Amino acid sequence: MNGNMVQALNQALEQEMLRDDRVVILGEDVGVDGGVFRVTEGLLQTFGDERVIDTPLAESGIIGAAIGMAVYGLRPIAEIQFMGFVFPGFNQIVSHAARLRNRSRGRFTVPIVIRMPYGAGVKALELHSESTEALFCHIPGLKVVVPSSPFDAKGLLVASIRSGDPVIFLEPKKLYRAGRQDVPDDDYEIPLGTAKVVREGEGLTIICWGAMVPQAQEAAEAVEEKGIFPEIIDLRTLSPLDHETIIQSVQHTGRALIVHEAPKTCGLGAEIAAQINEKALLNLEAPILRITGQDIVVPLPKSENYYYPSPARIVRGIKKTMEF
Amino acid sequence: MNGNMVQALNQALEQEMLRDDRVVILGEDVGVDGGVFRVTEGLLQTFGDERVIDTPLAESGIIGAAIGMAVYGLRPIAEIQFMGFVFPGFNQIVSHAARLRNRSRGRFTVPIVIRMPYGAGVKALELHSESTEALFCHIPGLKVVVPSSPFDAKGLLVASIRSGDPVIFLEPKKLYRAGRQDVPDDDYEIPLGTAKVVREGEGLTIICWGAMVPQAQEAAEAVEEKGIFPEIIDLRTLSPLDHETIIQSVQHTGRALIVHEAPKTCGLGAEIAAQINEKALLNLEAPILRITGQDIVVPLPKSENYYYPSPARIVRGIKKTMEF
Amino acid sequence: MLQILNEKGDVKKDLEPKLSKGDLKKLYSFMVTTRVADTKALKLQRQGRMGTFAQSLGHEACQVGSAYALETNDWTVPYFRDLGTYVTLGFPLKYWYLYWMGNEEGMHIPKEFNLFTITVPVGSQLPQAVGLGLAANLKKDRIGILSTFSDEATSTGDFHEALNFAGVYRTPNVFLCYNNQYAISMPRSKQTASKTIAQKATAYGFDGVLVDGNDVLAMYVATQEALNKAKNGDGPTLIEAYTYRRANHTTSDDASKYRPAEEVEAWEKKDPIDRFRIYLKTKGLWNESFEKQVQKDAEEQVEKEVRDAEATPSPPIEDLFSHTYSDIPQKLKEQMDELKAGLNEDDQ
Amino acid sequence: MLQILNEKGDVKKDLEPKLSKGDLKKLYSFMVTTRVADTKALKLQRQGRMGTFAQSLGHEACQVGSAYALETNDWTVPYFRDLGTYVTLGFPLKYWYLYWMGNEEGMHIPKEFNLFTITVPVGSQLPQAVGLGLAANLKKDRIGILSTFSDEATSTGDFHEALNFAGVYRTPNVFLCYNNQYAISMPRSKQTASKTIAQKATAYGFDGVLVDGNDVLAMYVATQEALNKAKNGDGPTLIEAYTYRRANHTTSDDASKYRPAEEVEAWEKKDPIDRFRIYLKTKGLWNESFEKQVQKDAEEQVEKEVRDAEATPSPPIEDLFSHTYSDIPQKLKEQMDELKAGLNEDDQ
Ligand SMILES: Cc1ncc(C[n+]2csc(CCOP(=O)(O)OP(=O)(O)O)c2C)c(N)n1
Ligand SMILES: Cc1ncc(C[n+]2csc(CCOP(=O)(O)OP(=O)(O)O)c2C)c(N)n1
Ligand SMILES: [Mg+2]
Ligand SMILES: [Mg+2]
Repeated sequence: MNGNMVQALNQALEQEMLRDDRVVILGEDVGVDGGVFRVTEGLLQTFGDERVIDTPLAESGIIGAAIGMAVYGLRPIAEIQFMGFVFPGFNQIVSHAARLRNRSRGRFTVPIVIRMPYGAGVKALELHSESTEALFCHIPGLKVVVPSSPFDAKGLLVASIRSGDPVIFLEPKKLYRAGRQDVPDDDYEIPLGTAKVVREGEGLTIICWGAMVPQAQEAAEAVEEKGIFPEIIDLRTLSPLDHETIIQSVQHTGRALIVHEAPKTCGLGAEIAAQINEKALLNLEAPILRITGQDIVVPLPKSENYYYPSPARIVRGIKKTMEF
Repeated sequence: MNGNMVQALNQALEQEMLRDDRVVILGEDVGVDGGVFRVTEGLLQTFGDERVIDTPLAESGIIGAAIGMAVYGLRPIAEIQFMGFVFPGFNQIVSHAARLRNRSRGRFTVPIVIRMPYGAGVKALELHSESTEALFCHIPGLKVVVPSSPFDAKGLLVASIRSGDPVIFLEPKKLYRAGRQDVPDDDYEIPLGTAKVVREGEGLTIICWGAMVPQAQEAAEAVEEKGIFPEIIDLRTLSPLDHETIIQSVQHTGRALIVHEAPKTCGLGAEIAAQINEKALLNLEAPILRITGQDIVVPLPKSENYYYPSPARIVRGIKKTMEF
Repeated sequence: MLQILNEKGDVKKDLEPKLSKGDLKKLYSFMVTTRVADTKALKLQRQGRMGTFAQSLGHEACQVGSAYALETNDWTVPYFRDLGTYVTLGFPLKYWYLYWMGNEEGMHIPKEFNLFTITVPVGSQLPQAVGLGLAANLKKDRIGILSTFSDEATSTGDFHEALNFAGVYRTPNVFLCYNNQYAISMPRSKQTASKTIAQKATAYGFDGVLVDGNDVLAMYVATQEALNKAKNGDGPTLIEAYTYRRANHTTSDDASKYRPAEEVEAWEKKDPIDRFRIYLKTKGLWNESFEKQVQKDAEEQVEKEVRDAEATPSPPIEDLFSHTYSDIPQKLKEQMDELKAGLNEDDQ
Repeated sequence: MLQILNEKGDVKKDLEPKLSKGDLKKLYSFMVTTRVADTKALKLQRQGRMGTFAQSLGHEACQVGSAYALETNDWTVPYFRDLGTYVTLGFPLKYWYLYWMGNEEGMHIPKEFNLFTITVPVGSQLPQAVGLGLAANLKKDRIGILSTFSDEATSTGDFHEALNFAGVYRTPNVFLCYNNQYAISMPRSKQTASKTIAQKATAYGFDGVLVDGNDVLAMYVATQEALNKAKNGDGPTLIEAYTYRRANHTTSDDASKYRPAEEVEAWEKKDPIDRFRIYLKTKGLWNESFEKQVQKDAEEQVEKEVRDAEATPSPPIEDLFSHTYSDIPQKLKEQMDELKAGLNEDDQ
């Protein structure tokens, strides 16, 4: 198939549901409506309303029910309509999904996927632009995954569904329909926990994920004329982090720039910077910079671009790092 | 008064309620029972049940109600019985308390204090030992405060109550009755956002807060015989951070060690390390180490000490940093 | 179900509220203004001059009738589909347009209005509304607090925690549910097995009343009774306003995917404005020239508010940083300075 | 309120369940064992051999009677005060003691038991119980799911979201509330203005029943009916078991601070075991030697379980790291190795 990220995700869901009848979907408007972004389009018709469950608006109920279904042996995929609405269900994730395996010494596992569109850049209403991945990365027991292309979206979602652990699967809604790509109709997985060098380079490593990947790529192209050729790592899995790929790259390039759209303080960028400092201090030729959203609420659409890390801001970060 | 932290907090509450009749308290068992840790003891008797409100078990209801009361002009203090139980109310904190000022362009403010006992080391049940301060530090609009002594507890709580912002006030339950101190009966504030050098030293800065402060002090004493004299910073306010004190100290000592009991990944230690790297890279003579809880759930009492950063573990961290 | 005006505009004499001619005409004009402002917003949205928003079409009676029962000191805690409430309160619609245009200036709420912000996470405003009630009780202020929401909010935990608190502390809250039969694509019948939403009040030890939400008189009467009860210290009320969301969920939605056109048409016949027009006519309060005047006034008001909104620039960058805390912490100053310096650089 | 045995042990003949002599004796012995195990735990706690825990004193009938109605394939989702449920299920009490001793080995739940873990955040197990029900429906498994909780859980948002889902999907859930009149210091009357907890079911479109929670026969009958209804596809039930928490909330609590001794004494007179003993005696199923045997068996069983628990070492360090994920990620391996190396160093 040649398709966009929504289509790639939809294909992943359909194929996994065909392959494994333990896979079920639940969430608000996922059935008749096919999801507000149409990621679950057509699945109700194919699999019926016991496997594609339209639920009342109740994020704690949805995630809690998914946990129970998983304990009973199913592989539920819960859709949260926007990442900003996951918090009413946060307790179920943090206190239960992440802990039941440990709490039962392995007897009960929670192989659920919690899918949510995340991120800004699409001129949405308040609480429709959040990017709070760092909160989930701090919780032991969760895996956190973010694709940046249709190909990765399918492979990562398949791997997430088959994983034995609760996976927070973040979909960059800015990239949902941003471009088409060849996506194999065959079954394939992209192993969780493996980052990808999406651009080889020298002198600087840019670490990013999701919707920031194309922004970083644009910035990297822009600085070529200045003779700067950054390496770019797309993390793909945010938890557990692929330390090795990050550290190796920075040991090679000597400089690191982290780009994320979440607020700066205690964002995942901090963890990455801390690890680079710990493991590659002697390689560093400049401080590790973070180009991120500011420590404010994502502004309403007309002011959103002040918040959103633009290629221009990334370029400034690159220059600052190179000129240190 | 010469008293422990519980008594200091109780005095702060009583005095602020006497001084300002907008101050009200609400939470589970805060009235008749005086709170499960007795921090609100006697206040119901003094101030009546409209100002000291026993609530049903409903953390979202409690925090949401506190927000509404604040909007109406009161200064509510909500008690969450243990930090592990704040998550059902997380949405009210993240989506509302932290945002209402901005959402209303300053018309509505949320001067609430959300008090919660936090932390391990007291052999408690599951979810009674959490230390998830980093989650709150990532949210713009919140202030996060942690005392480590009776004196600071009173001064910081008074400042928090008088602050115009929502404050997450974390009480290290391990220190609740750990020692007595002279606490002035007079009114005093410790300004939010100011860290304190609790031990001057050379060659290494240890950054910590709450119940880790005495652990770090013990470790620092233990390494004196080896000729190592660490400086210790007690952050006291975790958000916004007192960068200046941290950076100045590390510029002076050249090495940094961060100690916290939360899990390592994406803990506040990561943010501190990232900032030191950014602002004092050239001063660093060794990688910044983090001695923290592991990335697991706090174990049940009998295995808890494997998790909890002990003076011995901190000593090992100090040695490793000094020997780099 | 409390109904005073039926679909044909017939009135139940014994239940008819004692409203002056002026009041009745105002109710009508507020409903018309709501529809005009809503229609205008849809047009602006289609032209790319406004962002996604939630239309109020069909909710005019339940919004206007309830808000008309509010007194100056009462509080209103609205939800995201409440245009008629703003119109009735006399709130400057400029801000309403600005908000949905994505301009941060639209977040202003002038001090004169005891009106809460729009709450995006469904249901989460309800505990806050109860907090207002607790505070009013403590201060011995004799006020009522009207909070609105739609059917789906009743599925949230916050609805439950809020109403339970309200029952326990007998706060002066009126919980008004616009049961408009849908939550995006989810029909009311699948949201809860409860026969009515009103009956959910049983769980909290206070009254629930079912009201025809397309009957502006019934909405006015029921809300006023509930507010009076609240002010008399007799505790909260849950009102279920039975109505229908005739538009798409928002301008990003396509309702034809999940419901039949006939259903929508059937509800068009129950139009709240048509019904009230017949009533006014019967009472000799309506004629063509009155209608024209009302329409003209509404259009002029709306055009002016839209013009004002479109003439309002987005706030300066400082504004994005100055409402996060009571002060601007050092790190935010640095971030703001960095942003400004960067923009200057880009400009050069 | 459904009552079959009154406080004096008199039986309502028409409601009496058809239980064999063996069943009746078992019910009695489970209640006695529960009390013996509970008393033993309190003693261990006072001696510092066990940590804080929540006593079940007074809950023997509602725990044992309900659990006795379970069939092998049914599921149980307990809460933190449910010793009688474990006893009745035949769960090895060794694990129960280990858990409250703070030994991680106590977190094991042997595969034979369709028994959920203890959930510490009040109410949050209920959506999970509904998830079990949804899964059972999907798999067409004819089972019931019994989930227990106490009165205060009904104040939580999760209670509401769970019961609403259960009503909508008609899951085979039985929601059993031990209304023991207190939530730590908060009396039931101040937790909700609802007259009964049973009536809260109205909000979810299914039945609520009020049962004497100190009457083991009524508890058995009501639970069995509800489970049968669930298995027949007739949807969920909310059971309110009216009882009393006679002990402190936990061993860290001092209930004398917030409730009068007379209240506790009044409820001692309604003791569920005493009541059932009279019934058995009337039926000729009880005499002194039977009593002695039951007590002796209970004590022996409990002593053995406690001995086994105390002989169980805490798990090795690896165990703390190996149940966080399906695999052990690199960072956890490093953290574990660091911990082990450090401990070795300390030992030297
Ligand atoms: C907590 C939360 N989850 C999901 C959403 C997304 N969402 C917005 S409106 C809506 C449906 C609301 O239906 P209802 O409450 O009946 O309001 P109506 O649209 O009918 O006015 C949903 C699911 C949200 N805003 N908040
Ligand atoms: C979400 C949450 N908040 C607070 C607590 C602390 N807490 C433990 S038990 C309890 C009271 C529970 O009362 P109830 O549900 O009636 O149970 P009972 O003790 O009567 O068995 C409280 C407040 C908790 N466990 N979970
Ligand atoms: Mg609706
Ligand atoms: Mg109770």
